[in-house]
Amino acid sequence: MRVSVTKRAFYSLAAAAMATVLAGCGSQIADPASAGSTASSGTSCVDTSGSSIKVGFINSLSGTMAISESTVFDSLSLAAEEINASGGVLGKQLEVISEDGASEPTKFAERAGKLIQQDCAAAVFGGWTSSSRKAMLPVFEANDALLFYPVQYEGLESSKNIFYTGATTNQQIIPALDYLAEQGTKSLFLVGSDYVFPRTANKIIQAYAAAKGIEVLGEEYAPLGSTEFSTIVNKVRDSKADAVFNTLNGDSNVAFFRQYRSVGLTADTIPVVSVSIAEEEVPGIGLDNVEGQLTAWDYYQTLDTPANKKFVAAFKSKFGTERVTSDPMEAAYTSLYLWKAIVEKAGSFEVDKVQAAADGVTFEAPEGLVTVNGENNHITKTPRIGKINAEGLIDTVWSSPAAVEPDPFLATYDWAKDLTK
Amino acid sequence: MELLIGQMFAGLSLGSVLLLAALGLSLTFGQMGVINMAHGEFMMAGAYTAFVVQQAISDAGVSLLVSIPAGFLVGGVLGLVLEAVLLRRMYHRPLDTLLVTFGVALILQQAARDIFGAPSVDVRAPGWLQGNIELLGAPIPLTRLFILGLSLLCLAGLVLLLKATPLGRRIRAVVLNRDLAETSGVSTRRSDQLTFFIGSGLAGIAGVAVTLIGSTSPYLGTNYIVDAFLVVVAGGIGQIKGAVIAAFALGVLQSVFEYSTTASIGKVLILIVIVVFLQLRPQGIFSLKTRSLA
Amino acid sequence: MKSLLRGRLGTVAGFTLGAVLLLGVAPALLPAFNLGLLGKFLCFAIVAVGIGLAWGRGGMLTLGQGVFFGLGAYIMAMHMKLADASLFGGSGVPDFMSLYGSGEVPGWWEPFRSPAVTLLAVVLVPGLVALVLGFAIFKRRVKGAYFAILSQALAAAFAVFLIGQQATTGGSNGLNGFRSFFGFDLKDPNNKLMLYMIAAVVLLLSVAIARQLMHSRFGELLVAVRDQEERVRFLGYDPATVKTVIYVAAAVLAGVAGALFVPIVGIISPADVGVIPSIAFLIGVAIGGRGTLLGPVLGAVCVAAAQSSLSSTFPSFWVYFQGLLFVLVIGFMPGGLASLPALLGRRRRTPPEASDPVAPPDAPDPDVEERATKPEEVSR
Amino acid sequence: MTTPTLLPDGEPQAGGWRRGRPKYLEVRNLSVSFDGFLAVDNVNLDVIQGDLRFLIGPNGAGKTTVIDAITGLVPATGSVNHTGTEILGRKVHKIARLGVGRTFQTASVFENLSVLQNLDIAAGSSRSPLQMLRRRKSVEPAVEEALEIIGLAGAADKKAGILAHGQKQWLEIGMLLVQNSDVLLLDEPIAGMSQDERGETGELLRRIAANRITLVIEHDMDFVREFATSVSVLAAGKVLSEGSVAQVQADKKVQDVYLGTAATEGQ
Repeated sequence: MRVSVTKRAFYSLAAAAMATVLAGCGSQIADPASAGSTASSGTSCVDTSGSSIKVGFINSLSGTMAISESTVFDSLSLAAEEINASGGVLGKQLEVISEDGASEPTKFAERAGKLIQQDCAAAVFGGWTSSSRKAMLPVFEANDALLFYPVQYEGLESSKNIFYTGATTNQQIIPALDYLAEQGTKSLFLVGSDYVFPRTANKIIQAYAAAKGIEVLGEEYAPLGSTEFSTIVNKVRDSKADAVFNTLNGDSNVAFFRQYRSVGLTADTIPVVSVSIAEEEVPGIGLDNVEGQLTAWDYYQTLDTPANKKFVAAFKSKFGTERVTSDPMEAAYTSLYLWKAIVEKAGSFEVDKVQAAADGVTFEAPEGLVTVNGENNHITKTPRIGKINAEGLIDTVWSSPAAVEPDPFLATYDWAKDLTK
Repeated sequence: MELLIGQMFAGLSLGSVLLLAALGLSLTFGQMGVINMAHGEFMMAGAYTAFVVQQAISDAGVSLLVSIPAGFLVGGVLGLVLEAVLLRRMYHRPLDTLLVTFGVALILQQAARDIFGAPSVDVRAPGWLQGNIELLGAPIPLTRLFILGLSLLCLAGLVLLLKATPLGRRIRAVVLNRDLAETSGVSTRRSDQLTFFIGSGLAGIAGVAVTLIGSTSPYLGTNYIVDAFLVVVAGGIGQIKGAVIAAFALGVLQSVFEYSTTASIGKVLILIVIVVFLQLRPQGIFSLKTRSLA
Repeated sequence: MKSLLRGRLGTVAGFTLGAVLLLGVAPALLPAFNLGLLGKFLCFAIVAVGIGLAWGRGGMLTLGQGVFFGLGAYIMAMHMKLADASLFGGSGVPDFMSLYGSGEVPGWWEPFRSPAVTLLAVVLVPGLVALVLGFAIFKRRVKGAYFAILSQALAAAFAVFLIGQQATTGGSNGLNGFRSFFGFDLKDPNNKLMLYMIAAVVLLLSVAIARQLMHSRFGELLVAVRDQEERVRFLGYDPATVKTVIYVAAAVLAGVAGALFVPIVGIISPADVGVIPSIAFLIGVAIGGRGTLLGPVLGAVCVAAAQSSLSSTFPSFWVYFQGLLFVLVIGFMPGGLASLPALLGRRRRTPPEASDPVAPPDAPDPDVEERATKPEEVSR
Repeated sequence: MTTPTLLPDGEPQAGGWRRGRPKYLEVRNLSVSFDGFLAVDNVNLDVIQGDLRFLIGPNGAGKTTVIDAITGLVPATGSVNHTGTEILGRKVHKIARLGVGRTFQTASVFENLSVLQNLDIAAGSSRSPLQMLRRRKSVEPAVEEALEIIGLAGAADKKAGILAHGQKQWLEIGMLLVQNSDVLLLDEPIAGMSQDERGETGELLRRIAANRITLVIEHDMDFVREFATSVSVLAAGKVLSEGSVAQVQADKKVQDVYLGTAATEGQ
């Protein structure tokens, strides 16, 4: 067969290209045992020679999560400003490089890679959704870099490259359940957005309920961003549950509470405990619709601690008096200070030294004293149940007597033994 | 029984929201073949209109009643501008209108975020719409009832306009046969503008309505646009009658699916039903004897 | 530019240039991180080649390419997850399954343990899905706006479905955290370079295939079908077959691109396959020039690069910019940038045979043809 | 296949071929209704190979609908038999493959393709997939011949979209030729043509009709008189009269229907 010039040229090109590709091949994994310890690709490129040190902030500044994450970005900025004003970290001013995660896990992974490899940030702060964290985790592990993650999450995770400054399940969900049980709740209805956090949280709740004799009368998920809750609300009403445990995210809460109330359900008939509604979200939902409902967090703007008063005042003076502070914002603010404390204890920005120095480092955070647990890189937190008051702020109605040690894998709870097979 | 009625009503109510969102779309899609992806953002504009009006008039009841015509105007004017600036040059390439209006949708979303902020804003429902009435033990939310009524009112108004006014006759003539109408002296230019104004205005009203049940945020429109298009497609292009049946059928079906499975699976099932339905009737429930698009 | 590259010599020169740039210059100049990004853009470019065929040449506005991209990506991701699980964990069960699911690998995952099955499936599954869908849709003469909306609905359904199946698809997290690719260590920079090279070669290959399709008799027939689908029937062709073929080709390209995306980017999630990313695939194609061979490739790479560099610095500006791109390019310059020389120059010159005719952006008004075939009695 | 000759010897004649077994198109009781309106009402037609039949009638008589029905575009009842094969009820492209070709009132060529590409596509419905995926290396003899016949050999590489109106019509006829149709259904092929072009088209029709089954819809009575070998008159969906031009013109019923309208109008 006659091969045309074009084709012949193309074949030879392709052959050459394949040869290049094969020549470029690196190591194959021959021995799985040693594979895990394969040296990481880039030795750290963090530049500690100058008078400043780079840190990365990664938050969704566009897309559906921008609503929540931009607030975290604000409080991170506040912390950076304060730290710089008081002399920086190890005498170096923080140079913040901010990246937009755009509410997409893939984007988070890509941008985190950029912060580590291209910008050589000493540490990265941010992330919100579980998927954004899960997406970034391998990037930080592969590059042996540090991420400070400031949001309550579903637990069952621990990485030496991630510091979790938000609550894990035993610092938020389990105390909330304890509270409900204490109040005599015998049956629950679970409502959540269809993604990882609610599903995992509900798995834990189911296990807890089974162990404590609480009946779970329903478990419903709405697609993220869904605004149609007629059916779910009808099911809740029909179930006559004692309480609803709400793990809905974002705007769905608005629709849920409006429609919840419109079929005649209120905090008095069937109270709702929410773990994703903070001060920021209340105005959008409409105070009428959520007043008196319960929340579970470790921080509220109304907390009466000196550190919190200072934090709230500083935040309002920087961003405006109409702005409010919330748990993830506080956790983000705390995370930057914790990193500073750890680095100063280690006397170095190097990742392994920071990891080694982390255990036991404390910070007088707005929520109270927090301590880093070096075993799982989580921090101690004080769970608080709140009730949404008439001003749209949240009052603490119950508070854990002491800070709770983080237990991401719920190893200390008998009923949770079967959660991870 | 109680639950059955509750669910039936949930279906009807969802259907009425879909109808409200799809009514204007059906008109613009039917008459001009324009696939207006910014229709959802016109809804959003209507919703923010309700918010702005409520800032000015604190009485939620009065502001709601003012918002409805105001939302219609805002949506309609946005539509007029879009038509005049972009779409009039694109009637001969309907598919491209989809992408152009998608771009417009992006811009409007971002504009809303820059103007009103990313978090959703609160549009209060008036006191007389709080609560519910009981129908055989099932609670029928008043807001839902209001939306159902509003959508039927819009439908009646639109039908009346199309059937009983000279303007409506002109619009229908253009829908049936654009060229013939043009040659017989109907100003298609004028009737295009008017259709677009009315269709987009209906989106504005829909936006005002959904503030009663959901959140008012820059992303409000994205929640409705795909569903609204499915209603139009399943109903048959340019067929108000078809859109009505499709909207309520989809609403009830979705409630049934959602009740018997989960919300996510229900949504997937609905989409599958529509795909299969279009296999059986590629032209939708009703098909118009025009060859303008299909 | 294109007119310079006329004739066979031009083609050879063009391919050589492309190959040198992609395989030689880029790896030599770009730092590892940027090369990885470029690799990702090349994946989008492969999708764009397919869209250029289906949309630019075939007139089918496919708003659902995310489905095929996702199929290819998830198949590859499932294989890599399983391979990692047996290499590192030893248990053979991917980590997230023990976290969120029953801790057992579902049956439909099992075939993808085999590398050979995976490689075949990456091509065949998107192809077969497109074949079935295409036949169903096109045989029933669903086209134009109906097709566009239907394909969009499919993308929406696909994403919702993936999110709902957390225990078996990773839900909204998607699948990530891969450590090896067919036995190659993904941490090794050399292997990353290899992945990039594979993407570049696949892109060159897909451009070659697209070129062959465009210039073949089939390509001419495709244009005929795009412009006057009904007329083609009277010549004895079934347009449904023609459209299905090109739809399948576009789907396969998207699937392969998805399969390459996973090892290069390291993650696939429902956010990469739904309605928005599916539409986003189109913008590069439209900007570059949907009817041309290279336009979609260049457009896709440029838009992705612009997004990557601009969106973080100016997140809100980027959204406006992207919206404006859609409006300006499609509204005012439907031929894309490829039509710019023609628009500016307007020199009278018969287009050389080898150059790609810049197809007009849209099917002409269907009315024209319909009127012709329409019984005069009805229009009365 | 031997060298194709698209043009036969000889002229068409009334009644078609007299020798051998001519091909034929037999239409029986053909009816088409649109929403209850009977556009075509029990039409019977017999056209034999070698006859150049014209189909005339006032506007709205159903002429185009007859062709639409035969080619499968609109659903119809009755029977259409092409030399022993029933074609009614088949799909459009299947009917085309059985050798039934047509043109349209407004020329429908592929405007973005060259004249050559138009003809090449028309000639290729039976190509194998492998042939389809190859590039066109040379011009097929039949295509080359058709280019000559329709007088567009010089314009082979021109985009069909820039052709003059008449040339487009010729291109369509050329496409019919290479398509290898033995039934040619032409819908007003000379509409909008100049006087000279009409003459040329008429000659072309006579040349190609000698061994084909040809049915032409036409309004221009001068043209019909000059070139038809036989005529069928359609009015209100029914066949009114049939025969030579002279016979039909002499028919009282035809005169009544036309009453000096279509018979004199030259459109």
